[in-house]
Amino acid sequence: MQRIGVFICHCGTNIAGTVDVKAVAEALGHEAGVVFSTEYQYMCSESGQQLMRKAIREHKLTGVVVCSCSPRMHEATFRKAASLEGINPYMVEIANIREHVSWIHKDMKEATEKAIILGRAAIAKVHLNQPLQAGESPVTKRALVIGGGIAGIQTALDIAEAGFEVDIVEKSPTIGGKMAQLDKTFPTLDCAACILTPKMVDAGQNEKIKIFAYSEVEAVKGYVGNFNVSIRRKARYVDETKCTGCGLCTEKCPQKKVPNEFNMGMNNRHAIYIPFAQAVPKVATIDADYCMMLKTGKCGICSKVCGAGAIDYKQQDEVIERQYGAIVAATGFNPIDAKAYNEYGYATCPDVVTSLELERLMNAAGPTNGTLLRPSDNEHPHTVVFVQCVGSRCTETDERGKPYCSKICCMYTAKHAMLIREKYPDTDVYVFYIDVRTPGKNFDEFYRRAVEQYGVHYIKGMVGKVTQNGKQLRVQASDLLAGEQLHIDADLVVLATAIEPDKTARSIATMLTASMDTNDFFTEAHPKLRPVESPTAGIFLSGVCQGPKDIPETVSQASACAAKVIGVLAKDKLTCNPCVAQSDEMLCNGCSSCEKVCPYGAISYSDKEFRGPNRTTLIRRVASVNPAVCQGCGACTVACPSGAMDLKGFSNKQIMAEVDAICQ
Amino acid sequence: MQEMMEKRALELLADGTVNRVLGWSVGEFPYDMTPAVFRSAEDLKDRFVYNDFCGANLSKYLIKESKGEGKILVFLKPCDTYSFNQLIAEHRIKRENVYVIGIECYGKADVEKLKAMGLSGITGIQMKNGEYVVETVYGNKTVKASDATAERCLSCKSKKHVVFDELIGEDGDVVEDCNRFDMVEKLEAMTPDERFAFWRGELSRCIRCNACRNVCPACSCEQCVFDNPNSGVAQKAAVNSFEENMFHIIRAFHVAGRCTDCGECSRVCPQHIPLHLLNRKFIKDMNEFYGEYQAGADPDARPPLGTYTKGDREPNEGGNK
Amino acid sequence: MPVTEYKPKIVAFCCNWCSYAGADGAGSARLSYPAEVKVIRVPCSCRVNPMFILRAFQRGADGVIIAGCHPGDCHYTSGNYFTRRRMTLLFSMLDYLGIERERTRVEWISAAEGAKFSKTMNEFCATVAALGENKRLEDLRCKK
Amino acid sequence: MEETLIPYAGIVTKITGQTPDVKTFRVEAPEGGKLFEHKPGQCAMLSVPGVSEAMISITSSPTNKEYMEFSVKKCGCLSGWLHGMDEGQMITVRGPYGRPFPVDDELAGKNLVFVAGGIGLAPLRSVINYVRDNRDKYGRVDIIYGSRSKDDLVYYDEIVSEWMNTPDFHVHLTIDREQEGWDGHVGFVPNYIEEVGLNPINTCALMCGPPIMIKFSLPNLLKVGFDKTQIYTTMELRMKCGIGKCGRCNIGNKYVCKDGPVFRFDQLDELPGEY
Amino acid sequence: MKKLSLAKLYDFFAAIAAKEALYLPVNNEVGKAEYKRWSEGVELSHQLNTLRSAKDFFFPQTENLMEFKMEGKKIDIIDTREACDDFVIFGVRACDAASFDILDRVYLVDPVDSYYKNRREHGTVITHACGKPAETCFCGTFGIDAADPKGDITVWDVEDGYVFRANTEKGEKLMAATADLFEDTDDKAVKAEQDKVREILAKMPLADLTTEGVGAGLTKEVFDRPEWASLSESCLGCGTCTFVCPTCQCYDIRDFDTGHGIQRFRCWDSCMYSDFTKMSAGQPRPTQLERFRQRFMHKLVYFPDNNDGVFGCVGCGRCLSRCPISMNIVKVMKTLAKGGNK
Repeated sequence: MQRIGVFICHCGTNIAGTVDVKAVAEALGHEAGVVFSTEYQYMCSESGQQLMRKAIREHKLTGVVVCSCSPRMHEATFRKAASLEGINPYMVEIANIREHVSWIHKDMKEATEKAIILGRAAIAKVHLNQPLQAGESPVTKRALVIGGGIAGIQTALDIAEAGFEVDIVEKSPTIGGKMAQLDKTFPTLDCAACILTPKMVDAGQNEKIKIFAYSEVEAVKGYVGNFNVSIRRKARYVDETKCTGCGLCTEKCPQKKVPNEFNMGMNNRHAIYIPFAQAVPKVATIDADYCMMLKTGKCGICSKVCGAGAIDYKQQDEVIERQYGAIVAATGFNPIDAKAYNEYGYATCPDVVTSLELERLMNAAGPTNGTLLRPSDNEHPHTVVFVQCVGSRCTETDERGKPYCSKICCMYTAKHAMLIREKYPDTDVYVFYIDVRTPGKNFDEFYRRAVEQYGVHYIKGMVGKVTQNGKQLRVQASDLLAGEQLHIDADLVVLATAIEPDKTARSIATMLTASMDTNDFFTEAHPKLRPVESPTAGIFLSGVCQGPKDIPETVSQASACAAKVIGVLAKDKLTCNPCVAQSDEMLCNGCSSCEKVCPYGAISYSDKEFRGPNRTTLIRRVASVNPAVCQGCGACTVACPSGAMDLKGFSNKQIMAEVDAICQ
Repeated sequence: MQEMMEKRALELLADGTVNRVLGWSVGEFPYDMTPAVFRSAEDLKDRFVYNDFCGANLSKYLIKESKGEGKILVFLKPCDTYSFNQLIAEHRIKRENVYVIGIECYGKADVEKLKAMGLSGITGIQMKNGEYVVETVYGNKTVKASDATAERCLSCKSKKHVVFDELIGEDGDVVEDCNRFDMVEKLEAMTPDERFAFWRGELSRCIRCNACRNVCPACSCEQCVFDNPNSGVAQKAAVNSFEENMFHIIRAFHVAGRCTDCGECSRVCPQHIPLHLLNRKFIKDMNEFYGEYQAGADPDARPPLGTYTKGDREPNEGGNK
Repeated sequence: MPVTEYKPKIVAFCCNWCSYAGADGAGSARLSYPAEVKVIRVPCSCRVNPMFILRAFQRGADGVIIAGCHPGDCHYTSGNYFTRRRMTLLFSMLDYLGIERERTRVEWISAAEGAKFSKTMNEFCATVAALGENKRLEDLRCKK
Repeated sequence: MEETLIPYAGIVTKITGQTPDVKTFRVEAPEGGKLFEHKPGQCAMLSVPGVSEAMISITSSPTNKEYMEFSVKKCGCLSGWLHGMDEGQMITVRGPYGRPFPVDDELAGKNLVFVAGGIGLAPLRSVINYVRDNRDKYGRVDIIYGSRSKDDLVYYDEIVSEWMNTPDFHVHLTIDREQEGWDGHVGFVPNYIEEVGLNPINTCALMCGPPIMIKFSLPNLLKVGFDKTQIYTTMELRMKCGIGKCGRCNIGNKYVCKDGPVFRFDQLDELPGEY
Repeated sequence: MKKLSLAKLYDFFAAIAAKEALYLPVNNEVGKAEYKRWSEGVELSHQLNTLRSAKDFFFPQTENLMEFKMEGKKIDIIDTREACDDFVIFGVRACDAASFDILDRVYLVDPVDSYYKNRREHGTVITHACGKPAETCFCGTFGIDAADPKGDITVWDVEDGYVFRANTEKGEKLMAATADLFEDTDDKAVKAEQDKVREILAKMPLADLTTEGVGAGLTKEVFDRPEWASLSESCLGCGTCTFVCPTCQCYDIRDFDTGHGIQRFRCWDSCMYSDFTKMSAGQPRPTQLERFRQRFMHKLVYFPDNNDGVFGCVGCGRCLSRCPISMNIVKVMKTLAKGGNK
């Protein structure tokens, strides 16, 4: 029989405001096995913990129940405090009377009653708790970063800086990501390439960093400290080790009509190509969809001109397996497809462009070599209209758009408007907005500069329709402040399209068993306190894959993420979750039902000898669980008909005891 | 049939292929045959019997018997072979220690049906030409054999032997239109109140003798959760309606995807509760929701509860009326 | 005897990673739902044994709801897929036995869906309240 | 209407740790005094409702008028619970059950040899203290008691301070293996029987201990001249009702709870070997 | 002896039911007879016997013994026994009637089981002589006369009605209370009916079953018979035989936590169950052989040993028709009788 101590936390008035904590302490004090029951202002505070520790000592407690906030908040805190007094940490249970009681219910009587019942359930569970010992597993001292944008690069550099190996897997031929496509960055207006490419070079040259560009993660097995990842290295048809990046092949290639994705399809490239001059690795790639040699077997010019002999038309995809201790998702984002927005004429009017396309139109390395020319006739536009929130901040019923704010659009539009006005003062720039959101260092100043110094016309209101009107675009809009309808004849319309997680993120999340929200952004372990970790141990989040953010935020999150990764890799051994499945060999039938539902392959079978009746020996096939591999989901426990398979910490009897206490 | 089986058993015993034979031994009456292990030719000649009343599914005995010394010969009817195969799939039977002779079956007889016709004091049953001449102390009566066919055999799902080392008689086919879900459908078509009344009536008769469980080839646990004092759900008697429900629902759930629909549970129930209707409901649901699956048909097949698809139906969708 | 308003007892099994966090989210956002709902934390919805559900009914629950991650989002990859199959079959069986199917429910509630948690619990409580006391799976011994 | 299945509630007024896994529980009626009278060797069904019931021998002597005592080894469900509880806790007790040692009949006037191993001393202690309180009715008393180690000897303090100081009481203690701080005899009980020099004439032997000890002690008692009609032991089987009705604890036609637990070895010989 | 005309049977039922609960065999939803409480419109089953025996009336499958309220360290014991109302069972056959004597030998010997005694005292048993015995009947083996059953009142079917005979004070009281329904009669019709039935019984396949090889004083001989191994080999270890048996009386005592107290109840148990004698320390009957042997040793040797030679079986034949694998006491007795080396 346990000697249980019960501690009720006021959480200031968070709990005590709605729950009669004294009554709860009093009621739970009468429960069987409870030898001490009290309440306190803040249990999680140092003095609260001391109070608990003193009670453990004085009352020789064997189990502890804390009625407080969610176990997701402070379970670890209280477990640690209890273990300092020699109680096994798994003898501590939390009754969540804040999130599940005081914050939900207003009636004090009702809330108090519920708090008592939840306390009883926790007590009932503690009665059946067993001390659990965490096992240990070794750590592979290498990290994997999925995605080679600025987030991935920064994370990789920081991890490498700490002395650990890092692999970057990037699905396109070069690292660099979206930032490489940008022209200038807000609010400083420095050139994106100037600040990014040195980092790319650093990553490429760092001995600790291995870049698998033009590669994709295909399968992930294992668990924190011991991931085993299959990486598909897509065939480039160019030997990376031989190619010098001289670019001769790309000049000689006769197939010149391939839309250039780096320039958002606004100009063409060759079938063999290097995405941009500063690509890392600076290696050519043959686009198999367009290469005549690969398609028809006739051509082979690139091979002839390559002095290094790097061209290999017979190259095949290669799947390699690498081991990692931690994995970082840095899968980034894409602008949504604006084609769905018929009213803005994106699909039909060539002079309606997205913001990212505009970046390329203004970039010196872009299709127009940095001169702002409109796509339809390469004329200089005199009236430019920006439309904000295209696909952002939509209502739930809007299937085309996203419910969230894409966060970066207000600022980059201000940047675009300012740059246009600066370079082409004869151009009229209009920005249609719902709100202008400029929180951030020097952001509002930047925006005000656009309005006040550069004379950008900010109009609060939505654009209703954009139609082709001869050579011009007719923009119908409303001015909400003036309360009137506007018609603007524009030469160029720029849509600030929402950004969304990269399409590959979902399949990667599934492989990583990391959870995602409904918008396909990765879920963080805690929105405030653990923003760079996924709830899945050993999986970390870097950059926009977790939520919209700008470059400085991305970089700081990337570094934070690296710090967390380093925290894992710095350990020689990781303690495993002791709440794992366990098979009672005396009850096991060896039927393999459990094995079929185990997502980790943690269950194996062996023939074992047992004592039979009358001094006979029986050989039976029985299951056993590898505690380092088991993650403790409990799927097996329900598949097992005999009840041989049970889950430590969440045993059948414990859960039923909770059920009993709750339904009492 | 009996002669052929006995002859073959004697041969296999004589040539050392097997050292035991699992079959049926004679009873007190013409209809009460007991499963038995025969260890000698004399014993076989003395007690071995096979007739229309040998309905017991012998496969479950092989869990224990296949772990004994030497090989055992077993006679399995088509439906029994499914149970056997399922036990193979669950690693419960050592296949190499069993010699399976599949025996043809056109349905077994149920003496309860004869008794329900008012026949009592039965002293002999002569079987010929599809008829039973039932001799009783109250006089003789001729009954069409088909009128005495066991209920479960009237909706036989398969006359095919899914596993055997040799066959005596013909191998049949899976019966496509066996109508075995007719009663389930009838129940599904009822209102919830009617269904509740039906099942309450049936299950309230349960005396928790555990015959259904102990005879069931799928209920082969080392120790049943309901017998395990540490499981927290151990029960002994059918104390009240909840426990009757609990036992039968959980039992059906535990055998879901493993039950081959052999019908032994309903055959042995001393209270005549149609327990197979619970198992058949699960079978029918799984077939409808997750594609046709016959437990025991293929020991390598993935059972419906051991797999999933991303587009599976949602639990709240409902199925019955 | 004073007449008390009938309040159904609801047991909610919530997976640790999504739905329990969702319930916490409902709390943080002060999105109320009836106090009759009591949450039991399980690592994954697939930990919920049909025996727990029946046990709850035996002990006096009027409704049992299981909440887990959205299919595809399971922290353990596949747990909720198994939950979905198991509960589909179990609920269908309960219905087959004439036990009100509305007393049992499975919902997929992510960590971000505090609002959905609250809404679901409000709806479920209302549904169960409309059904009244659980009579068909009751154990008279457990009634006071 | 009387009903033997309905227990009394008693208060555990004192808990004494005998060995690392044996505790002795003193039970008194809520109003003080004993719950019921008993004879040496009889048992009672102890229970904590909701936990389980278990048949435990009453280790205190009937001559103790204030309370009853039960010594319980921690092994199962109920014993685990009892070991974890505090003084002042109520438990339920029903009994007394079974036939006692024939202290006033066959044993009266005899020399007595007690052979015990481990917790097996508990039922014999009732007799031993009964004999001490009726010292003139019995002759010489030899107590051969052994355990795994010194720490596993139950009632050690009582043995040393009381029993060893009782006239014509000869206590022979032994432990299985050498141990620091033990200068007494080392060896197994069955072998010790041969060594202590027992006189079987006009003597009865009362034996209780683990089955393996009984198994090897019996031939040795016979070897030193005892007859099976002089040797008594107590049996333990699974019991539920305690009154020979629930059908569990029979050996042949005898119910251990009603016809036992005390059996003479010649009686046991009549029974089938199913225990 | 008194006669009740065919037409007045239900008047008789009504007269009894007006005062106390009347139970009689009724065909249930699957056409099998079981005891049910009579009320207007309920029809008496004409089947030979009920699926379950009549022992439930005195020894129900489950019954609450007492309750405990636990609070802190305190335990309150609540005696939940209630005064039992008078009741009548009609239609008990000779075998089941004899089983009550066997149960009495267990439950009414010191210390008396008050739960059982209470019901026994308040129950009046009206037996119904068998008219059409079945092949599974062997009550004669144990000296029971199916044509002359015991009980407080015995009833025979005769051509144009029923003949009643009160055997006990209780029976007479009951008949006196309904005297106006009866007319006087002699025993001629009954004798004829008895002769007819006895003649049929003599022709039954089990008519010559004897207790040779079993009985009091044979413990050692029978216990060590090698045939137990093959007899028990196919036993499934279910409790069907024990639960349909009118004389099986083993029980278990269990506690149930209701959430607001502990209910201690008694329920039928079966010596055939593997956990029947299991202890944490060991298992005296480790295999089905020992458990199977126990059941039949108890009925055929131990019980006669302790009860002046009376066997613990009444030959009702229920286990013969209900055993899933058709192993039964008759097969056991015949095997033991064969080649028994006494």
